[in-house]
Amino acid sequence: MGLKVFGFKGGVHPLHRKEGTQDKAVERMQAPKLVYIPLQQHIGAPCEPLVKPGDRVKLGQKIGQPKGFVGAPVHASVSGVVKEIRQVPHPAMGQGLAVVIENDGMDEPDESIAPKNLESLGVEELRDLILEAGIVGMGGAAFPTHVKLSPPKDRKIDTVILNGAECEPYLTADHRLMVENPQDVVDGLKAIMKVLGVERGYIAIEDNKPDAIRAISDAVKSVPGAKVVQLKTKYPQGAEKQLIYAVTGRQVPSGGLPMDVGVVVNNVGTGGGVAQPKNLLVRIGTTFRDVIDACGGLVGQPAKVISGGPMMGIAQYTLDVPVIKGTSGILVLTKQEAETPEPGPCIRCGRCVEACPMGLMPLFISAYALKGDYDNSERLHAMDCIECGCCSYICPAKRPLVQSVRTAKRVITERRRRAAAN
Amino acid sequence: MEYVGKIFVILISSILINNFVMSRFLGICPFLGVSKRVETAVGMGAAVTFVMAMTSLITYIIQYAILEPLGLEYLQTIIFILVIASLVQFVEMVIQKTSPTLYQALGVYLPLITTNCAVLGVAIINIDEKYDLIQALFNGVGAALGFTLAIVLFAGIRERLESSDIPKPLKGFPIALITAGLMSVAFLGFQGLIK
Amino acid sequence: MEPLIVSSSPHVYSKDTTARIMLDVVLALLPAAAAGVYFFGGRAALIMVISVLSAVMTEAIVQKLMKKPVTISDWSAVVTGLMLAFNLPPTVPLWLPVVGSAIAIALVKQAFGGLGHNFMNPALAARAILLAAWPVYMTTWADPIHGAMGAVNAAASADAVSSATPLAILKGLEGTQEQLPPLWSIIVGGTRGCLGETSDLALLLGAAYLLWRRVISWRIPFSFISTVALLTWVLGPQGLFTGNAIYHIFSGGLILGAFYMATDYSSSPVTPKGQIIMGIGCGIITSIIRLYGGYPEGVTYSILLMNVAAPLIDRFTMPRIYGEVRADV
Amino acid sequence: MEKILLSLLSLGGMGLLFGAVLAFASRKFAIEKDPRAEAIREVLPGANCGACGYPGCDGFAEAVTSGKAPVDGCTVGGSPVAMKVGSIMGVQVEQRERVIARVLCQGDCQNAVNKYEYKGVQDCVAASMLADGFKGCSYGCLGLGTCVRACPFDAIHISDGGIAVVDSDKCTGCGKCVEACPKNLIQLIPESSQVQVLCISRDPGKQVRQNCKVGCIGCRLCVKACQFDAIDFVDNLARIRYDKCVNCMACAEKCPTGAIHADFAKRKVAFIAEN
Amino acid sequence: MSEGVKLSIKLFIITAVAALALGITHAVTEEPIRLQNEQVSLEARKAVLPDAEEFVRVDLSEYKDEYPNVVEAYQGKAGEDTVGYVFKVISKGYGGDVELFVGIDAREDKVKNVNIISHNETPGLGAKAAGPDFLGQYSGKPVGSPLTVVRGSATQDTQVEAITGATITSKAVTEGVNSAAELYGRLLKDGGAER
Amino acid sequence: MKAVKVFFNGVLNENPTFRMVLGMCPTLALTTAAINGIGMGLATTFVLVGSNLVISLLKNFVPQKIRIPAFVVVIATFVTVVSMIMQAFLPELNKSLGIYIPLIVVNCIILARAESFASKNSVLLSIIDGLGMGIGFTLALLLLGSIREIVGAGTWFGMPVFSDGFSPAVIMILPPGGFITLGLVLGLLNKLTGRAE
Ligand SMILES: Cc1cc2nc3c(=O)[nH]c(=O)nc-3n(C[C@H](O)[C@H](O)[C@H](O)COP(=O)(O)O)c2cc1C
Ligand SMILES: Cc1cc2nc3c(=O)[nH]c(=O)nc-3n(C[C@H](O)[C@H](O)[C@H](O)COP(=O)(O)O)c2cc1C
Ligand SMILES: Cc1cc2nc3c(=O)[nH]c(=O)nc-3n(C[C@H](O)[C@H](O)[C@H](O)COP(=O)(O)O)c2cc1C
Ligand SMILES: Cc1cc2nc3c(=O)[nH]c(=O)nc-3n(C[C@H](O)[C@H](O)[C@H](O)CO)c2cc1C
Ligand code: SF4
Ligand code: SF4
Ligand code: SF4
Ligand code: SF4
Ligand code: FES
Repeated sequence: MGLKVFGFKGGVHPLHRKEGTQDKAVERMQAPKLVYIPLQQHIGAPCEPLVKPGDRVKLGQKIGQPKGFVGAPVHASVSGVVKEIRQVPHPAMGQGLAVVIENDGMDEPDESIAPKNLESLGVEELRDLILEAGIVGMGGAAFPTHVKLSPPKDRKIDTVILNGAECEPYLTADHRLMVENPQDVVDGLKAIMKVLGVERGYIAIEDNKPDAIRAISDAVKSVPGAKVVQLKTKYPQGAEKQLIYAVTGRQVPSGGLPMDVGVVVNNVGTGGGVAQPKNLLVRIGTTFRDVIDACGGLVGQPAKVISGGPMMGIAQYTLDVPVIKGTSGILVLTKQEAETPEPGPCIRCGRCVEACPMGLMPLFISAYALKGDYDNSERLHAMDCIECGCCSYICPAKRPLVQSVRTAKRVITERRRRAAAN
Repeated sequence: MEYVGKIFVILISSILINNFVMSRFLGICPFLGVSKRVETAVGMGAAVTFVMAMTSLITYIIQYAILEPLGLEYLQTIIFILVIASLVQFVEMVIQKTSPTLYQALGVYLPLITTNCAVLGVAIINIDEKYDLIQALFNGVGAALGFTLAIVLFAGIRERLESSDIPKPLKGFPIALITAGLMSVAFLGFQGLIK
Repeated sequence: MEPLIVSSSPHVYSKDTTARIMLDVVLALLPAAAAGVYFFGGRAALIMVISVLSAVMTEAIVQKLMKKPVTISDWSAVVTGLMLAFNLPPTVPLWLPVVGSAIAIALVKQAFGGLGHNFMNPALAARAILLAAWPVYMTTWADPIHGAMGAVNAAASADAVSSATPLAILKGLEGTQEQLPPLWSIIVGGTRGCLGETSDLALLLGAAYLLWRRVISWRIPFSFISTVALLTWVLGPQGLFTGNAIYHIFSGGLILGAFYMATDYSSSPVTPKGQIIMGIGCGIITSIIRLYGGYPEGVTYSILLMNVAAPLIDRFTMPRIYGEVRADV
Repeated sequence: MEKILLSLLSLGGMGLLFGAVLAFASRKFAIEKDPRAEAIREVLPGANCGACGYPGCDGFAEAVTSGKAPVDGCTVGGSPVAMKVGSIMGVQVEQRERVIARVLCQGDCQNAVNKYEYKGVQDCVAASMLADGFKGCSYGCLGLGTCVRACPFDAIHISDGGIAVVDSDKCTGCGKCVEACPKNLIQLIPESSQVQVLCISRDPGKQVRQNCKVGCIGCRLCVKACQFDAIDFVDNLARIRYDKCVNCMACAEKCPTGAIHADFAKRKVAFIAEN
Repeated sequence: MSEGVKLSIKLFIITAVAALALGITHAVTEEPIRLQNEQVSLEARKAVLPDAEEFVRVDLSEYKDEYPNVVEAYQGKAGEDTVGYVFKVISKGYGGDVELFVGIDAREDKVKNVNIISHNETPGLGAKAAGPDFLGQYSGKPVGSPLTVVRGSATQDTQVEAITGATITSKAVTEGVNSAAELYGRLLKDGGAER
Repeated sequence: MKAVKVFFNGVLNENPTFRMVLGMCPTLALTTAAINGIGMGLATTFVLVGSNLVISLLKNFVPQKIRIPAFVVVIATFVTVVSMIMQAFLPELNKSLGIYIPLIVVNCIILARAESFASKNSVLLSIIDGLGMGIGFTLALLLLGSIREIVGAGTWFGMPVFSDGFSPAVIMILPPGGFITLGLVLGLLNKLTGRAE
């Protein structure tokens, strides 16, 4: 392949289990009868609904406007009539307000989504477009992209990395996107580079996806300054900080953001604009139940349903949650697969320390957290944990490491907030 | 050269082989009492080191400048202990003034240095072994370093024990003593190191 | 429909388990155990069985008494029992392994909270305690019998006097240099010593398995052995650079200690840097005791002493946190 | 005789010398120590719980003397201690009513349903991060005992039905549990008030009914029942104003789900008779 | 400074009273203690050379370099006759110095008795050396050829059986006896001693 | 009544060894045999009573700032006087206790009692406190000494307690044995009394 392979310290090698889907082309799913579009789909402020029950909406019409800068508008994914606005289960937040639209099956498009020519747009126009289109990151957190693309003036951004690692087991959405629509991905990179005015762009892909590397390498030739970086197959290669280290050798300071080292990371899906309703495999607002039915329904009793990948995805308590912008995969586990092993005492094997890509000592942070001694957890840098789950994955004693670290982070954040309020 | 060798032997012996805590049983009370945190253990070690060095110096002078010429050896114990007590109280006042945090951490144990047998022990050993001034000083510092080493290692272990699920009746002093016992098993390894 | 299970991510786990790791250690020890039986006869097997059984029983009894779940199925007590047996001379009276296992499990392991909480290697601590309690039994070495299965009562035979081990000879404590057994016999096995340490070849075989299974890392064994090699070579008996490092590496319990005992998870540092420090520290102390100390063998005490220091080592060798601007420790 | 004299001189001389040195040192290194701090420290409960916001009782004592902390800052000691501290500091303290913690949820395993099976760390904070916890009611007590572990006085326990219950005799009102509960279910309530709404669900009544038998369903019967205007409604939830409530307990009688809890044994019969 | 003066004076009074008490006690007890100590050391010498009635110190300054571990020597007399010599030897044992008295019968050129006055050996191991089982082996050994330590049973007259598990201590004692015997031979040759 | 309480306080409730964990050095160093335990215990009791007596007499005379030097001088005087008298007139007793006497000076218990009890209480109570503490200390030492001697040497007060087949565990009379025995005894007492820290 001739490409150098890059990596980072720590990490684990879960079986990638992508065989089931990695060679399946993307299919378009029939839009369902009812869609539930949560008004909060990402980190940041929830949206105010712009419509009320009984209104008719068109496909792609903006139906929610964010209250703050860190937020993105939401759009209708079908055309039809707004039935109600009510609390529904939410894949990331338990519950949230959503607009329920009854699909009229006409897919009547809104004027605003007419395709535009990338080359002809100015930087500001492009940024506004991204904002208006409600594009959010597809890397998991669904962070509003326009925020990332508006760095403060004093931060010099010189590099854009498109994250095509997709290191989570099972998931192949990004993979397929890169194989089937490499041009979209590259266009996305081009757009981002243009908005940020940078010369260097990378598309980083794990070396277990040779077909994607090939496809993208071909497509990327048209963009000056952009290239493909091959990554070692290792979890969590796709985590922002690890990725930046692997690609540029820079480290993001503790508590800092990527822009502190002059880098912006985006998921390949983000770049390709998949987040726009019309390009989606599944309409936003479709419930998991509908999606699963479309895949031929369930085989036996599901025990666990996960939105996202098995390492970081969020387990769901009902199949009635709707797909949102950041949903990159739905995973259904049987009783046997879902078994959470009984934790034993830590045998101090040190594997979690070796695996932690952030260089933390999960066993100690977790021991303190489980005792309620969050001060000591904080002293051991609990807040730097990226919740990748490597530690829990690797632990032979099956200790709830990231789970308790997460608890500690939550409590510490709460305490900091309280201290700041005082 | 030989003299330097002898001093080296004294130092090694007092730090490792005849470690005050682990094999001579001197200074056990502060060892058990001030070892819950590594930081305070270090502080205690530093305080003991200072007191022991000063004690070695002053008692040496008193022994050979006053007691022996005057034939007052029988006053040895009382004068030494008086020196130590005054010295400790002096140190206490200084620490209280200069480092209130250290003072708070050492709390009741500063006065305990007075009756820390280790301090009187080192003064008496210096005289018994007929050390000269330099040797006495090295012996004093060595013994104190040995004490510090033991107490800091011990504190490290005790901090780790904090997150352990120790059977209830053994919590506190019992497990600390068992830990100390196991440590002193390990220290047996230094036995016979220098002959 | 039954309620779905919900838990925090991750939702998948590696296949390794505590029991599997411990079982690996037992497997790795089997060749050396076989060698011990081959060289020291059936009595060696008897001692191993007694030791393992009493370790497991002690664990079960203590956990019952403390009303804790009984965890003998995790194999860790078996490892401890086997390790202890490996550290006994083949001639010890049969009650000694029973007492030793009880000490290892009850006093050194369970009193501190059980698996993973003991700060000292249970088997080694028990060995050191036995050594100090009954030094006569613990320093009486028998000549190996080269036949296959010797008499169970090897200890009763007349030649079981306390005879010199290669290290004692090397040190000049006893015997003369001519009595030093040939190097091959030290490596293959058949010199006087503890049950498990006699055949370095068998031990290395097991060690390779553990390394391959990633149960242990190279850090502690490598730094331990190379430090001993360096120091025993440099600080030779006839002046600098005259030491017999090869003999030092392969005699005594160095291989056993470096690969199987210094690497005990519970009692060694968890940080990669700390593990290297542990190895170097063990190496230095072993060399000092072997060269200048009161005992011919220093592996036991070096590991125990470094066990004592392990919590502090962990504390001061925290890995560098990604992106952290180091200011404090 | 000469020996005796010599010993007298040398030992006595040393006594003189050390006495002088110590006297000098005590002057030179004298530190300003407020005797009041020690006196205050003596009357404090010595729980070192930190509920006052200072590092232990010593810290609080010092903060009081330096004027940083109020004399009644020790919640644990309550007003008796506050009075004593006040008298040391020479200030009058108003009698303050003792508060105790109350867990505002009765949704135990018989009353409330679960929406999923939780597996993982047995800690309310951890569980609450997964879709607000496994209780059908997203406001309900998870009963994993985070508050229990936070309480320095062993005053809070998990009931057989799996929710937290405060032992009002032991509770000192330190508020540690209030801080610890991720569901914000615990409130400090004046000891004298015998009537509380033990539910904080703001869900619409229908949903509450689905999830829990004893939740506040927003029927407003209590508002009508109260003669003293002591109940109002915020976000579908009844709220008792403790300053107005006279413990007549009429509301509790009317509440169809039993979400209003009242200790009828302590009922003020007089009010009922009057009406 | 008035408080300081008061402090000093109070401490002075206390120490002075203490000194007075001690001084007086010392004056009263000095003589009996001295007698006691003499009695003790006389008895110690007698224990290894029972036939002697009085002991005359022998000057060893000439031999100091050659026999550094022999620190004192006495000629044991019964009336006018020299019955033998007592040597005080310090050798290095396992846990530190081992102090021995070696009594040599000058009439038969044999070791009379050996006694260990102080040692720091391990109880149950090296400490067994102070018992009669081990020390009894030396009685009656000829002084001409050096003794050696063997493990297991002694087969020759010049062999001493080691205490099991304490070869180091056994060797230390034996070497001490050997030094004493050798020095005795030298003294005879040089005329410093007589039969 | 109060006196009785003070006495048993020292023997049981606040037993200096098992409850307050003070005076550890002589406790550990001298309990290698039962007889040593008794000897040390009694000698300490004697000094404790004496120094408590003197210090409670002096309590109003000694200013705070020189408290500790003054107290140790009293204790040391006491010890030295006792030791000299015994050397001179009771050589036999001195022979069995002799070497332990100077060590008493640095036993923390004595200063601790002087500070916390004698300097605050009446003469009579102080004497009783000294007695109670001393006896508590002696009993503790006797217990530890017995255990260590029996297991570590196979004898009790020098008399063999086992038949020949028993090989004593030497470690019990070495330093580790001291620590571990005391630890286990403390644990056992905690278990029996249901107390735990
Ligand atoms: C409050 C907040 C502010 C952020 N601001 C920026 C920003 O100004 N520029 C940027 O590139 N990323 C910014 N980020 C994005 C994060 O660095 C990160 O990319 C985002 O959390 C998504 O990460 P993930 O997909 O790895 O989970 C911000 C994140 C948060 C939570
Ligand atoms: C443990 C971990 C693993 C991640 N894995 C991936 C991944 O495989 N692919 C990916 O695109 N983003 C992954 N991310 C998210 C990235 O860190 C980053 O937020 C994202 O690429 C930013 O792009 P976006 O804003 O377009 O989502 C991961 C994050 C974490 C914390
Ligand atoms: C706790 C302990 C104490 C020991 N004490 C002594 C001792 O007092 N004297 C001695 O010669 N060796 C002592 N040893 C040393 C060993 O027994 C050593 O193996 C012995 O000196 C040489 O073995 P051998 O006597 O069987 O030849 C001691 C060993 C240990 C573990
Ligand atoms: C690599 C490895 C080495 C081990 N070595 C020992 C050992 O030397 N002694 C022992 O008692 N247990 C050993 N164990 C077993 C286990 O760690 C031991 O039971 C714990 O120390 C008890 O907490 C070992 C386990 C592993 C995985
Ligand atoms: S991986 Fe698990 S068992 Fe190993 S050290 Fe970490 S927490 Fe402990
Ligand atoms: S501690 Fe956090 S960053 Fe480290 S391995 Fe665990 S989840 Fe990942
Ligand atoms: S009251 Fe809060 S902290 Fe306590 S058990 Fe209930 S949910 Fe958990
Ligand atoms: S129940 Fe809450 S308020 Fe009451 S004592 Fe416990 S923690 Fe403090
Ligand atoms: S007796 Fe307490 S320190 Fe020695």
